[in-house]
Amino acid sequence: MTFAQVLTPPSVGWIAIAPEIVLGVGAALILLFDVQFKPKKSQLAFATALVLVTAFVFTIVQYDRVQTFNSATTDQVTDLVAQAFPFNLMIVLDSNAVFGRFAMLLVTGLGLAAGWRLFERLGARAAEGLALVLLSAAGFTFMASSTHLMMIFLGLEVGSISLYVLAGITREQPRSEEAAIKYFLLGSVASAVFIYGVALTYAGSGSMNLLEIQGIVSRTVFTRPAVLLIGIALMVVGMGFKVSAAPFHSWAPDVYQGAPGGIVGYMASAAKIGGFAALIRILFTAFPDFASTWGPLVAGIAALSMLLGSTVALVQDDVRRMLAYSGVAHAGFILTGVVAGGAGTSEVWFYLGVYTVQLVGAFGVVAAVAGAASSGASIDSFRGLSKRVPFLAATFSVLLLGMSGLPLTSGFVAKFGVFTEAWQAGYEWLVIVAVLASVIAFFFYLRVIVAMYMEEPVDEAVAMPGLSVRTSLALAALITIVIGVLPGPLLSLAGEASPL
Amino acid sequence: MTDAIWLVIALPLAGAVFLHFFGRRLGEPLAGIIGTLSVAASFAVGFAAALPFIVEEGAHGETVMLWEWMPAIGANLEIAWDSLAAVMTLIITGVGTLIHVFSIGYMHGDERFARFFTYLNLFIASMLTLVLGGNFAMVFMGWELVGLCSYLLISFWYTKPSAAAAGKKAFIVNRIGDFGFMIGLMLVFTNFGTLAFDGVFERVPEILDEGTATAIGLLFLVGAAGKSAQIPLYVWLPDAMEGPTPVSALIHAATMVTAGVYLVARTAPIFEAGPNAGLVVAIVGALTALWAASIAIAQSDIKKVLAYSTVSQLGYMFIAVGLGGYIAGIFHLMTHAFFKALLFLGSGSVIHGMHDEQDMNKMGGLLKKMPVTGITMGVATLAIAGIPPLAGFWSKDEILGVAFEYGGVGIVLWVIGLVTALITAFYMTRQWFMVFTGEPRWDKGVEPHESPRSMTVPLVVLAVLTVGAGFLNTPFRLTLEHFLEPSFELVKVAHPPEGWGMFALLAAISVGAGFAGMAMAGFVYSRPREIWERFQQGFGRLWEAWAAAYRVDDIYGATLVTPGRKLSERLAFTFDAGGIDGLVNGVGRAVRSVGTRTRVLQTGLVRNYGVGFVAGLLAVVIWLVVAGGGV
Amino acid sequence: MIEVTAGWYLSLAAVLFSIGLLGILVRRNALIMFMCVELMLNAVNLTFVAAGRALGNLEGQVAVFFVLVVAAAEVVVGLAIIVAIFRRRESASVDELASLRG
Amino acid sequence: MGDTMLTALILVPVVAAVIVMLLPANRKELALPVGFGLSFIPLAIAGYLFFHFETGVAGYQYTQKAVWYEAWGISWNLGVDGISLGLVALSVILVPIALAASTNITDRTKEFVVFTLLLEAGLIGSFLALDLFLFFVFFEAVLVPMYFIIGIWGSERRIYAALKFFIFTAFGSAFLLASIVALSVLHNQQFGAPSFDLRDLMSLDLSLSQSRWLFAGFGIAFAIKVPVFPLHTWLPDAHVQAPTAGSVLLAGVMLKLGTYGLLRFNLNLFPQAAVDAVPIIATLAVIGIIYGAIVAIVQPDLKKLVAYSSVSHLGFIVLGTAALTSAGFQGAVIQNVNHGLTTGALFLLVGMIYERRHTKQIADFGGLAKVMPIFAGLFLFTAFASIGLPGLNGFVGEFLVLIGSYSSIPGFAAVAAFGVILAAIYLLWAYERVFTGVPDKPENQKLVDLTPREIGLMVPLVVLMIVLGLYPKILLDRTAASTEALLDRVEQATTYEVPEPGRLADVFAGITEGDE
Repeated sequence: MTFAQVLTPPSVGWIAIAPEIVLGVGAALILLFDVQFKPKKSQLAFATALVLVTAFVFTIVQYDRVQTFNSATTDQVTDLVAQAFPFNLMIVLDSNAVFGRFAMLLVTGLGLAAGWRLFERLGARAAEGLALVLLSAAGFTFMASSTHLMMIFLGLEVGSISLYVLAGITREQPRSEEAAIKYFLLGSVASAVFIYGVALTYAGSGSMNLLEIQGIVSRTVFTRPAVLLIGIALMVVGMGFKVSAAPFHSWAPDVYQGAPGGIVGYMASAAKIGGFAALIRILFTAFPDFASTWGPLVAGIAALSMLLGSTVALVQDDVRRMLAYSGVAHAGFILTGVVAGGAGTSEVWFYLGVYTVQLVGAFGVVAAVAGAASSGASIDSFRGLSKRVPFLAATFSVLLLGMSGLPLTSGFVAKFGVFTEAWQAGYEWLVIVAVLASVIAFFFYLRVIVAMYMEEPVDEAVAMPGLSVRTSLALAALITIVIGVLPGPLLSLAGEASPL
Repeated sequence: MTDAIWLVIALPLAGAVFLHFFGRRLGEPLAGIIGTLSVAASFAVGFAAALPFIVEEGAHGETVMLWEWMPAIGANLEIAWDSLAAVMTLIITGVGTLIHVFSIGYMHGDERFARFFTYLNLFIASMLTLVLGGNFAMVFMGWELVGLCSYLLISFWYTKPSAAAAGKKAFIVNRIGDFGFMIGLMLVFTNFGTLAFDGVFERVPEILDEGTATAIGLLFLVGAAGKSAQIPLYVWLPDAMEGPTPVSALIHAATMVTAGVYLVARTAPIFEAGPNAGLVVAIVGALTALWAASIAIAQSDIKKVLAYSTVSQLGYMFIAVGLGGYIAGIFHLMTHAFFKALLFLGSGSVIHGMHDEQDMNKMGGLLKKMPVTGITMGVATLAIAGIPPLAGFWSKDEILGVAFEYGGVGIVLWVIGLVTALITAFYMTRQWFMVFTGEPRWDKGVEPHESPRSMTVPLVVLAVLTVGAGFLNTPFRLTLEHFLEPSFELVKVAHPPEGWGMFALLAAISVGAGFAGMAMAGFVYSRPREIWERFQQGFGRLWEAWAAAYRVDDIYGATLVTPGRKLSERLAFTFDAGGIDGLVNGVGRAVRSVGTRTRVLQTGLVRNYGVGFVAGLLAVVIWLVVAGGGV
Repeated sequence: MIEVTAGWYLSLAAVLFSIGLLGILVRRNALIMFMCVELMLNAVNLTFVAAGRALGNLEGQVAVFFVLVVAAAEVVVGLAIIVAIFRRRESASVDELASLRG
Repeated sequence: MGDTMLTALILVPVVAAVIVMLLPANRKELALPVGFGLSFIPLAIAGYLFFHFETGVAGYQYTQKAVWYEAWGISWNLGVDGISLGLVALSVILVPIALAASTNITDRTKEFVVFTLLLEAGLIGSFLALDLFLFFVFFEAVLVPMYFIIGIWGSERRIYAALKFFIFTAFGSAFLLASIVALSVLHNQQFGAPSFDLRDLMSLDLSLSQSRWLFAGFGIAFAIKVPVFPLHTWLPDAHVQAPTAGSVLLAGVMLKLGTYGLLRFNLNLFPQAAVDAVPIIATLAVIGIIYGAIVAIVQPDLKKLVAYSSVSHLGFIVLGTAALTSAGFQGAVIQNVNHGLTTGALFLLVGMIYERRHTKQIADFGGLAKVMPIFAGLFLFTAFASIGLPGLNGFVGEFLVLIGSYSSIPGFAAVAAFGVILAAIYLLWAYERVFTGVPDKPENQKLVDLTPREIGLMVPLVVLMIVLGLYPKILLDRTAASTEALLDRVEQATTYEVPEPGRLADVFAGITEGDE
């Protein structure tokens, strides 16, 4: 071959990772831009928005591609596979990945807008913060679109490490520091566990590519699959940690409470999306044949998460902590959908989508009430909010009721979906546990509403938040209701998101 | 005319509605007059509608459908117009009219004058609903509505706590009776699939076995005992005297309390199918008659005497209808309506003249002051004592005759009847003498005076009826008998023994008893007070027991009311609030405590978190390896 | 003499990994805990190479590079956070960081 | 027109709520009148429905079905029949009254009106929904407005009461939800596609144990709503704490969701299980009747007394349901409406006196009849309607229930009839203590009688009580066909046979002749 040939770049489906590229490059540019021109916050905001929008556009392009794949006839398939699985089958361009990106970009946008006050407070470090947010977003969406364990690991680390930093980005806050170190130590352990699981899976199956693994697993009869099983177990644990499922949740409350108010919503949501994306890819794509083995395990984790999350959330006096524990419970609810195996994919994604939006919105309200840079948010600071800032009280109520799974909110449709799947898969007992857990959950969501509407106001003044915050909160609430009333479109969008 | 029969009910009802909204504005006496007219009109219509039965012997009744009510159970608003209904209608509207007139005078000056007539009219309408109803449900409706009216009228002077309590008591005790009645209706429905009379009575023989019939009969008896104040449910009637006297006369003497008798007569076929039920009715009646009479002996409140005497007389009627002497029962019902109404109105006139004094110990020598009242009441006293040829004699005698003819237990009942007759004669005479003769024992400042026309005229009219009504059904000429026969053609009506000799003998005995009682009373109570007081002390504890009505109210209170209250409190405050609700809140607390316990694990120390993490990790690994058959 | 199969290496790796995990549990100094994490990662590497060698494909060896890079990245961030804390508290003991709990 | 009417009936209150919400914040005094005025539109629509409703037709009428989300088989599926018609009418009648009765609500009036209208929409929706998913949505959604109404505008312990109300009901709904999920899954397994359409689900073939479990799941949800002893303890708290309008709608309409659900879903979907469960249901119903009444007797608080009386009265409805006879069903259905009217009226009256005296304690009153004759009269009237005085509405329902249940479950009916006595005791005793005697307390002496507005509130209810008492035909004609159909359903799907007089040939005869 000639030198020229060597220089010609390989023809790979860049489009499959275009959004990640945009996010990553965007992050780098923002840092550069910041150093060079010392831009105003508004300009930074604009730049960030630009990056997100660009990524969003590429995602739409991807969506369009995926449609063509899905509608492909058999004879086309062969040459489409190359596009669908670029980079030598390490990346996949399927509805899962696309849906994951949509969700992640939406959450990122909402989260940044809702917590914008934080970045105003961060001063010189604002750009860093934004860059980190974009990077982590890239990492987690990358997880969602990898079919190779090593790629998943990379995405995981890119995302997680950025989050460690974000957790402690407000240096002056000692609690934020505590949150950071806890998150970091436990997180890195979890990552280590995960990658060890990868290694063992590799050792046990001979490949790190989910599709190949699936092939191998389905072909071979394992006499003593211990290594492989331990591998799966460790990967489940690692992801369970990321999505803060019990008993791997202990970091979540501390981090959610300690991390800066403006960003914690994003942190929580992003980690959940990434974690679940990877989890269902691993379990559904690589190990459908072990479903009967890992199903009960996941069910057990789900039940534990729901019960522990709800009951402990009941006795929290800090709204952020309460939301953290309710997050544990929600991880359980989503896992309820996971036990159903491939069939439950769309319901799981739907749940992820609506829940993360609610979560971001809720933390946005918390930030607006208790401060975007501060740690913690005592429930007392919400007393009589309906009299002080009706808008915040109203949106918060909608979001909380949405999380509680009340009908006419997206939360209900999501819960209903996963319950149906679980029941269909024969996990009736899990559904019973789930509905009871959601009754307990009503308690603490309502407790906040009680404080906001039925108790006398405390005198600490809460400013009506700025436009960006208002829009994102309103949007989150609106989505919650609209999807609740008309779930069809999103459901069918998620419906396509079944993995290959 | 029968098509317009609904007017009989509609007129008084209209009167009630009209007076309810405009009565206040009309004021005295116009409101009263309108009320009276509406009843009088209803009487007229009723009379016109009754003519067919009078002119042609044995004319059959017919049922007039007004509109559907509860078709699912064959219960519609329909009027069964037959001779029995006609008699009842005429009694109710007739006596009702007179009492309305009387009330115009009696209620003079009461601030709720118009309201009083509203209630009276409403009562007439309700009572007519009861007797005209063409199915059990409608009868039950009237049954309850008269209860309502009685409640309203007893507690008419509601600012008097005793009056309010009495009204409530009357309604609740009646409800206890209704409970039985209702279950009776359920039984009827389950057996016949309908509550309409014409769907039930003809088919009694083919459908009801004796046991069921007896059961139904006894359940109806419970209801009847409630309305007609029989043992053990009579306790409300004496208290009902808290109401204005015209009310006592109309509702608690002449009409409403006779509903039970009417019910038994109306449902005669059922009682015929279950004769034992009838017998029980008769026995209850006899016991009540004696029991109440004995209490009446020692009462000093002029109205209480009459109240217990009413209870006792109703007992007579129960004997009659229980033994199948339906016509005799209805006959006595009618005569009693006249003379008892007269007695009550008379007592009302006395009370009115004595400035609301009711204690006979504070009366005496009133004959000169209020001659009309005195004489008319005297007539009534003779009538109730069963002195021929007054109405009371004929009807009471017929009942005793029926009892005698029945034989066996009937003889016992006959004896009881006689004793009761004697006692009745005694206490009524006692009353008359205590009130109208002897030296005045009035409180200072009391200026007895004869009552106004509006009150005395009804007295006179009733006196005339009291004298004459008896001839409606003498052994010589059984007018009422023939008049009523068509209504009872489904059953065999019991009669007094045939033959003049038998009649004369029985009559002689009963009249003898009557005279004996009167003589005794006259002998004692025509003389100065201390004499009869010594006479009364002669009876010692017995007399006290009578005066205290055997303390039945206290017994009920101690055995039913207080324990009931206790139970209710237990359930409400201990069991419900503490037990059940405590349990509910307990569950909530339990869940919380789980939370508080669990949250302790969240120590905030990284290594503890690590331990938890690793523990979970090991658990997961082991589970998977084991479940996956890894080893 | 016994032949050393991949199983030996895997077992050794498992032991190393466990030691690392144990270290996390028993030590209080953030730095040392962090070193334990590194130890775990190296156990992972050992597994990779052993497995790769046994399976006879390169994926395993390649994976090691990725892990190393990631580990390095973690070190950067981790040390930064630990240093920041040390500055404030004059100690790197995580036991003093328990204000967030419950 | 016809097929969109039910949708309109549900959406109009929502739109009305939005309109009220958009009223200028500084003109809060507008909210109530506007809301009141708008609440007449549903009334008009329902009125049209009611009088154009075809009597003697068993099936659902004015049905509308629009796919909501295909893949799940959920649809916007509405229809009204004899069983739901009366309840819809009741809701649209009580809401304007409840609003008009709330002039004393000055704090956040706008929100109050909005919540009330949303509540109306939810209630109507749950009565009209023929799709279980849709039903559950409404069934659960009504909790929120009521929760706020109690929690914000209630009295002292409102928060506790509101939470208790919400959690209690949500607990029941949890099982309902699980059961609905199970049903759709079963339908999916048996027919290859999930469906929530009541009529589809009726064709499911369920094993006995399945139908029993599901029956229990539905049953517990509705039993809590009714409420059936021993799940009733949320009710007194909720009632006592709720504002007048809240109590009226809660007792008047919301509780009926439970009795309605039992009739509509438990019997239709799980006939065999229902038949088997009759002894249990009847026992609980009778306990409720007697227990509620006994407990009501000594309640020191008027509202609590009425609340417990509701427990007793609803027991009759449940008993009628368990009777499985024409008369029983008809009684249950019509009693739903009757209880709504009488109890609603009682709560209105209690509210009126509460506004004047700021106490509901019976002991604080006495001799009110002297100072407030009209009030006393209306109270007594309503009390007798509730006691079940023939000629007023209360009687028709209870009597039909008792007669109807006696032919199938005589023992229970006999005991239940005892409740009639107790009803007289607790209400008349309360009346005696509150109204009779002389008004000795000074604060009672200067009480003013009802205003024209307050009388106006009562008039429609009083009229309805008389009309339904003397001419229940207007309702019975419309219910008969549906109740008969329900009975058919139960008979065909099970071995149960309605006892002889329990099933009436002449029911339809009565109707058809009524139509001429």
